Amino acid sequence: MGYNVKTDVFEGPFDLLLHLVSRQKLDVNAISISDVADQYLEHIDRMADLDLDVASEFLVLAATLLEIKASSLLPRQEAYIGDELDDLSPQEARDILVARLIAYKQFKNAAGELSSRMENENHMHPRQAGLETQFLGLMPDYLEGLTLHALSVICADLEHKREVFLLEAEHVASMPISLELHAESVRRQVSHSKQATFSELVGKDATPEVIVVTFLAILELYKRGLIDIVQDALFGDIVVSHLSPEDAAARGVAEEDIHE
Amino acid sequence: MSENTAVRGPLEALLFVSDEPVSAARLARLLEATPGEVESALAELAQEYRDAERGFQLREVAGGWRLYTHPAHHDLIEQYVLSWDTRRLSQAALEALSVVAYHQPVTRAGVNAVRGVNSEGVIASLMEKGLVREAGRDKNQGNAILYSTTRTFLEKFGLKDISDLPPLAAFAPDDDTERAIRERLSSTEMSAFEVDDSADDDEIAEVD
Amino acid sequence: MSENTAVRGPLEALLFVSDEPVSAARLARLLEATPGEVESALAELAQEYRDAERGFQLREVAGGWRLYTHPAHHDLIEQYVLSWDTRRLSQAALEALSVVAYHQPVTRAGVNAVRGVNSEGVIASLMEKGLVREAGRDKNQGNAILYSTTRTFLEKFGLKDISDLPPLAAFAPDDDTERAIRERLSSTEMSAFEVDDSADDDEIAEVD
Repeated sequence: MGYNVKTDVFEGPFDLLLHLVSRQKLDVNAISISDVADQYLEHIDRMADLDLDVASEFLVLAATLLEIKASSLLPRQEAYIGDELDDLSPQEARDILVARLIAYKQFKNAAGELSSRMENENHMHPRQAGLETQFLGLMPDYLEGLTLHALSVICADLEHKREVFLLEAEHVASMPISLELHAESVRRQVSHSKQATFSELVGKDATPEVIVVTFLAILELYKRGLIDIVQDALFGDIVVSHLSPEDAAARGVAEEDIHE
Repeated sequence: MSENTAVRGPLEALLFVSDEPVSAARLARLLEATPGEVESALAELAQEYRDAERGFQLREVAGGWRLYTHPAHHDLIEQYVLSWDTRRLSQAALEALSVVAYHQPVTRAGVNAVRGVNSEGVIASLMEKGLVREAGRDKNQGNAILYSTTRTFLEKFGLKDISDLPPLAAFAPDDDTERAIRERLSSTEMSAFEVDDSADDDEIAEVD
Repeated sequence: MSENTAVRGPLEALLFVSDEPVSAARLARLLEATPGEVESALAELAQEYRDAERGFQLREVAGGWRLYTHPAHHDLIEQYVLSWDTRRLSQAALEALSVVAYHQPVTRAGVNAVRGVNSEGVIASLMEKGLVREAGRDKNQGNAILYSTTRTFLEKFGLKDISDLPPLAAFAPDDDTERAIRERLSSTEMSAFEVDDSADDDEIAEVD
């Protein structure tokens, strides 16, 4: 793919470091690490408007570089190296950094290969013309068990170029699509409005199927710790409310059950 | 082989991705050849497939040329189609149906654009099931056919009319998407979906 | 022509109506032939299309066989079909995807470690695109979610299966690049010889 990125956009600290490291020729007697560390800091400086999360990832590496630089200027001194390279001598930190940078470069190369593969693949168009009229009648009844809300979820996802991707996910494979989709539709409605009653969720004139599938969806979401339910009176309307992950944790739902 | 060899490959490729009959004139324009050359290459190709007893054939039907499976394999294909994964099929059909429902009237290109894949076969099957119907032509898009949902669709889902569909924004996967969908649905520049309303009214009677 | 001729027609007809790769085993069941016979007929068919310079080709992709147009006609087809699937992956997405592809199943932390950057958003977007999926939990790492590539991934990248990925070793940085990395990060006393420019060009082309 023949485009060049003009601005200094780097995919991460390794990407930037790799760029700096391979950009310049080595001069005889150059103090490499020192130069690289300085240039790295300069770049971070220019990335002033980066958000904090991203910047912090670059800063961890900057700290490491500075330690290595310092130790190269002041030999024999045991220096403290922050974060994940904690408790390592500058020499060890350097070795690890070199190894990680080489590994990163390897995957960057692999990514390049994947990219050109995808490009090649885009030049071949698979047969997908669809069935001839004579075979159309063989198509199954795909409306079976489908609710209107499920249809809305499908369209909303397509709008956002999300592929509704349920078939290959092993953990939902045993579940009929309509329930999974319906659970998702209830989750979204509740997360949108923060709270909804059962009767609001099923709507007017709901068929028994819709009532049952909505009820099952609510139980499922409750089990997954995504909603909370309250029913004040016997046969009263069930109030379903949105539960943030923090709320869920506070309620004691085990971390691994969330989003499963 | 004949002087048609040079056109043959490109011609086959075009027919291969076509899901409707294509006229020789249109093929000729695409290939920058004369309709005569294309006609003769098409006839030769059809003959070639027959001679080699291929599993498919090239036929001239109303309006143009299209590749079809050979009728000899009808039963086999029927058996094959019945063995298809219903859920995968349903997924494709439901996607197309949901796009038609929310964006109607919409051209096939519009449905393709939202789904990211060719939707011809799926739309045909939705029509076959009486859920989707043709609803006029889009003059701004080379008279492409517009599709809408039918009364059967409304009945199946207990809707009074299309405005009764739940607002899409309430089903957005996250807040950003919700905003995006709102903007897109309220925007007037949805060229792919834009049409005059006249198609809407005269239709219901026609189909059901 | 060979003893495969009898299977050839039906095989072509089945491939012709398929809109996903079909395994030889499945084709064999439908044709009441052995998978071996079908495999050999498929390979022969693919060769036949190549030899005759057909506009389409038969390829083995994602665990099955599927008909595709020949890449030589890409521009023509793009001009003909509304090109709807032009979504390209970002550099970040490609990096994360290659880590998942080569290390699968792998946790998010595993991807982060290679890239040196938080990959949560990128992985989420790869999942939305259907290229990556959850594939269980790593009990040794606090039940962290494990990620794998999907069948869609194989299809989009034209791979038969995961073992069809080029070996990772082939992508090890060349000696010059590796030397440059070592030396630039070393302290003063390190070697004093010059690194030639080739490593340079390698990088600059990609990054700048």
